Amino acid sequence: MLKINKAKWLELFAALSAQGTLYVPANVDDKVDFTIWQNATEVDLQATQTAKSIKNIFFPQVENLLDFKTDGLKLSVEQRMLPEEATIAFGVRGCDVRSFEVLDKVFLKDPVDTFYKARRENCTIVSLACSAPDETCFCGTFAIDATNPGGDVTTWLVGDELFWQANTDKGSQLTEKVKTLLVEGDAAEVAAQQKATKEIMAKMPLADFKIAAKIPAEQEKVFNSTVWQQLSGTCLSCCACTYVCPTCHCYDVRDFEVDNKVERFRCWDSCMCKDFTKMAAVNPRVSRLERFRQRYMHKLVYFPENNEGTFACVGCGRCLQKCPVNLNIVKVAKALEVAKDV
Amino acid sequence: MCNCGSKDVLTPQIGVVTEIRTETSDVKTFRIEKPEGGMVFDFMPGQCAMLSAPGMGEAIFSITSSPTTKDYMEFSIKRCGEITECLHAMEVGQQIAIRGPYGKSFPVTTDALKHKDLIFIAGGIGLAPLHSVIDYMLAKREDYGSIDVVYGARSKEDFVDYKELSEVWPQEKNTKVHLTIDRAQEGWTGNVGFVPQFLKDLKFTPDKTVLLCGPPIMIKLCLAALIEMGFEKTQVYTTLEFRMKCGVGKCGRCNVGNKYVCKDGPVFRCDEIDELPDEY
Amino acid sequence: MLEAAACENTNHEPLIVAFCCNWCSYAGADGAGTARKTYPANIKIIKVPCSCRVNPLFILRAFLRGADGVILCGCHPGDCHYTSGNYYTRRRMKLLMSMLSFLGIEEGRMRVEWVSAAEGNKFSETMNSFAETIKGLGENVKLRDLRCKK
Amino acid sequence: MQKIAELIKKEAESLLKEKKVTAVLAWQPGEFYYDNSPAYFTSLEQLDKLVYNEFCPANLSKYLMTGSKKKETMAIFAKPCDTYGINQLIKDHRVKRELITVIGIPCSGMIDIKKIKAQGVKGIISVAVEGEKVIVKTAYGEKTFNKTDILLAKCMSCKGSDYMIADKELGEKMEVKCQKLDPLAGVTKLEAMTSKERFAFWQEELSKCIRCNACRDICPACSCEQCIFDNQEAAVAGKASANTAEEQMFHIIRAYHVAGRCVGCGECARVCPQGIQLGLLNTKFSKDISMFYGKYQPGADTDSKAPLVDYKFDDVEPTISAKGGR
Repeated sequence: MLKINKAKWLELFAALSAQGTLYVPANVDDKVDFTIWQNATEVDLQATQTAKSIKNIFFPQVENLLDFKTDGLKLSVEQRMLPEEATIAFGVRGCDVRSFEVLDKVFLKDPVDTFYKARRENCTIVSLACSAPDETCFCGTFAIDATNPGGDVTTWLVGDELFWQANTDKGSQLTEKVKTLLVEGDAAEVAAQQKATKEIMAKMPLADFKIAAKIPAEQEKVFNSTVWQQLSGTCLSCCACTYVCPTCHCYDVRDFEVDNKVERFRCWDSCMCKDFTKMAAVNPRVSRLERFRQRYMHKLVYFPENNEGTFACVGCGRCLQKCPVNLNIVKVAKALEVAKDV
Repeated sequence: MCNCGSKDVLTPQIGVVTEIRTETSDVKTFRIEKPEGGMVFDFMPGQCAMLSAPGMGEAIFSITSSPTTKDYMEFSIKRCGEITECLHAMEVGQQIAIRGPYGKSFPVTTDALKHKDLIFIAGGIGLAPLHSVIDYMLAKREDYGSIDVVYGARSKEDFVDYKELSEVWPQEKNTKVHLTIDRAQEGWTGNVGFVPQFLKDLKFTPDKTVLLCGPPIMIKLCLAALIEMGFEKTQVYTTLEFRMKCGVGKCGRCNVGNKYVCKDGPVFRCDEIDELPDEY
Repeated sequence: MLEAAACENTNHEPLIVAFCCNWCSYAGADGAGTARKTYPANIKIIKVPCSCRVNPLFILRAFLRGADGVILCGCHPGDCHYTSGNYYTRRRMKLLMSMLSFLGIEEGRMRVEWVSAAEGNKFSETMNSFAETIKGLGENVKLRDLRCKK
Repeated sequence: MQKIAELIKKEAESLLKEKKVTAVLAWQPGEFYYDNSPAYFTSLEQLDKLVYNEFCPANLSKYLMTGSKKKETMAIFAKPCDTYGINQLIKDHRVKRELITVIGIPCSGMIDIKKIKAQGVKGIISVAVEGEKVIVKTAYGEKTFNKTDILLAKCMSCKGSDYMIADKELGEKMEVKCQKLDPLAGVTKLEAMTSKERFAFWQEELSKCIRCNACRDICPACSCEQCIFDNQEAAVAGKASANTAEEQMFHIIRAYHVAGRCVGCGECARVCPQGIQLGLLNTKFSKDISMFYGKYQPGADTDSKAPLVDYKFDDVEPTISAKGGR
């Protein structure tokens, strides 16, 4: 197990950013978010997780796909270059590392999305184990070990020492590049921290929160339950929960007309938007209840059915913190569990 | 054409519009070929393709011509919105961006339809997807049993491909065409009335397999009529109309239950549709 | 990055959008024409039934799609063909101009002028002076959709 | 606050039992004492889940719209700052006065959980409020705050404890005890900056926007049936935060649409997931309106004419250089 002292972190970040664009969790106007590292960036490794998820490294909110040029009757299509620049995502927590696997099940399933694939393969993920979980975290529900998050390289922050362990060959290649800065470290300190963190996680309010097996099993009853009326009554149907969620992957493809050419871009979209399923004649999900139900049925029932039981949620708790009226997946799952008609 | 490693799934190819036939006041049929001629891509009957109107966006249309005609593809498009407005403004020789094929086709190669007696029920522009299946079956006529085409439209002028309907298809072996219009019109000797009632008048025996396509309200009423006549839901295939954007089951728009209409449909058997939550 | 783009191409030909109310300013523009009074060609006039038909969204949309200056001309308060149209315009546009300066957009980019049908020369004077101020301010980079006119 | 919660429960029980209203609007508890969510209560057994404590900042007035649309009677427990929103919705014909019963409930200021977390507090297990003391028990130990330093920004510029509309008042009125924050402070600070600094401030502030529409959907003055930003063809329906100019336009137009109707309840700034200081735009408009056209507080009544649908002959001219009208 290698480690590096706090005094040398600046050199480590400089060395890493030489290998590719380095994203670090940094203090950006009283919020912690992933930004590209410059030596003036205030890196913050204490924050339990960032305000917005890190999915926009692989699935950006706006991404130009291709350009159309028309002259007379001729039409030319020019796809944008696939991103080749190497990137390094530093300080990714266990829940966000797992969210990449959920996104892979969507974008890397045949037919493969080449833009996502290019970004995903050019990125080395340096994960950071949790040592101070928050009350809104419930990654345990989805069998995510926050104290050993995986990724290409796993790091643990114990006091002033950052312990470093490469897991994949991509990780060991990166380790080779920064080997000179790393020194041998005692793995026992990491094990001690892991045990302490697990004890704290057991005391969290959501420690024993489980998704009842009957929710995916009895799909018909869950769909027709009267619980949705009570829950979705006060939902604003804004898109805040879907845009901060690391596993939401719906997108819209739109055209933007510039003077002589048309740019086709892809942008995030949300099932909570009123016109998400609007068609010429009818909108199958016109009411707030249907949109609210679709979001949670997709995450708890439909996605697991298509992907061998993997839920489209990683328990990061961002929707618990960001919803304007505090509605979230935990309240939905608990309400469905105790509902009499399910 | 593109200077990148591999083509992304959302990047269209270039096709040329070689012929435009005006079918009715708001339906035109576009013949699209590769710039160097021939079909833009291979497909099976019932599959769809995304046509782009640069600046407006993309929309999915079912391919009207049969895969057996290798040198072109045809689309019958009804003008009913922004993108179809732009497509209708195209001229012959104009290039268009097209990508596909998307969705599952009608099961023409499996014994679900092979050697079976078939009824095609279409309403208005609903003939477009079925047109491809009928032409495919007429090209391989001996693989299939009797074919009855029941086609309803608002008025005589609203029949799509009227020439083929009245002259070509009735001449084929064991093929009958039944046309009906909603309201009586002078100069029209055929049947008058809505399709569901017309079905009952034709007294089809419930041993046939049905392919049904048209506006959602017509599908609902025809299905009820068929069940009254003793048909099982497993004998009726239909297409589900849903908002589709990417065509490859990722963008989440057409997700109903655990199915994606653009990838697992739009062709569904009616009992499969009952398994889905009733959100369509 | 934005500041650099603004000052370096001073020979930039500004695009100005003028919303002219049909009863007074548009007639004023005709009056300027018959009196052989000229005004710069890069002013694009949009005729509107009344100055209060102009929604602030139109003005911001004009800036977004590349206009460098927007001027709204209407009848003198009291002469409005619809009796009270320009009174509402006056309140509406006063707030919009105050908001634009609050957002740090250059003061002179937007202007409101009352031009009656008889004031042909006032119309051309206003347009010439407005074109001058916009030429001085240079290209509108702050309120423009950066994807337009790369 | 606990005393008030009992009064609310009793009142809601009597309202539902006598069938005077079909639904009662109040708050229900969440997982952690501080994440209460607004809820409709339609039956008596749901009422035991009703809660009212120092973490109920949400303005419930906008939910009355669904009731009025379906011609159903509804009761709402409204804090003094929510009553402004109710008046504005009545004036905008979104809520029918005869269909709603407004019950005023006192409020001594709501706590901002973000301010607690900003001081490094994590793993909150329970929160207890005794008078001015707030004891937060966490998995990492205990911390005590006094209430005045962790109040919500909108409570620090509270408009007073009397109700603008109330059929009934529960308990006696309570004052928000803290050093008052002048609501116009942010605006005057910005106005003092140079134009370049202001542009940089807004460009940096608005570039954080992820177009989630939470500010629009919570705002009691934003009550259009079909919002122009939902309209695909309007070409302003930017789902993509394409670049700063588009966000500026979204926020200016939204602030413009509520100018003269924004009651200053501060909900837009509270709910923004990116923490953008949205209230500044609306406060600037209300400051301008009061300066140019006379002091006006939207939501104070339901019959006065809003400033932007009214005029005077001697209104100030938009451009100083132009001659004034008659």
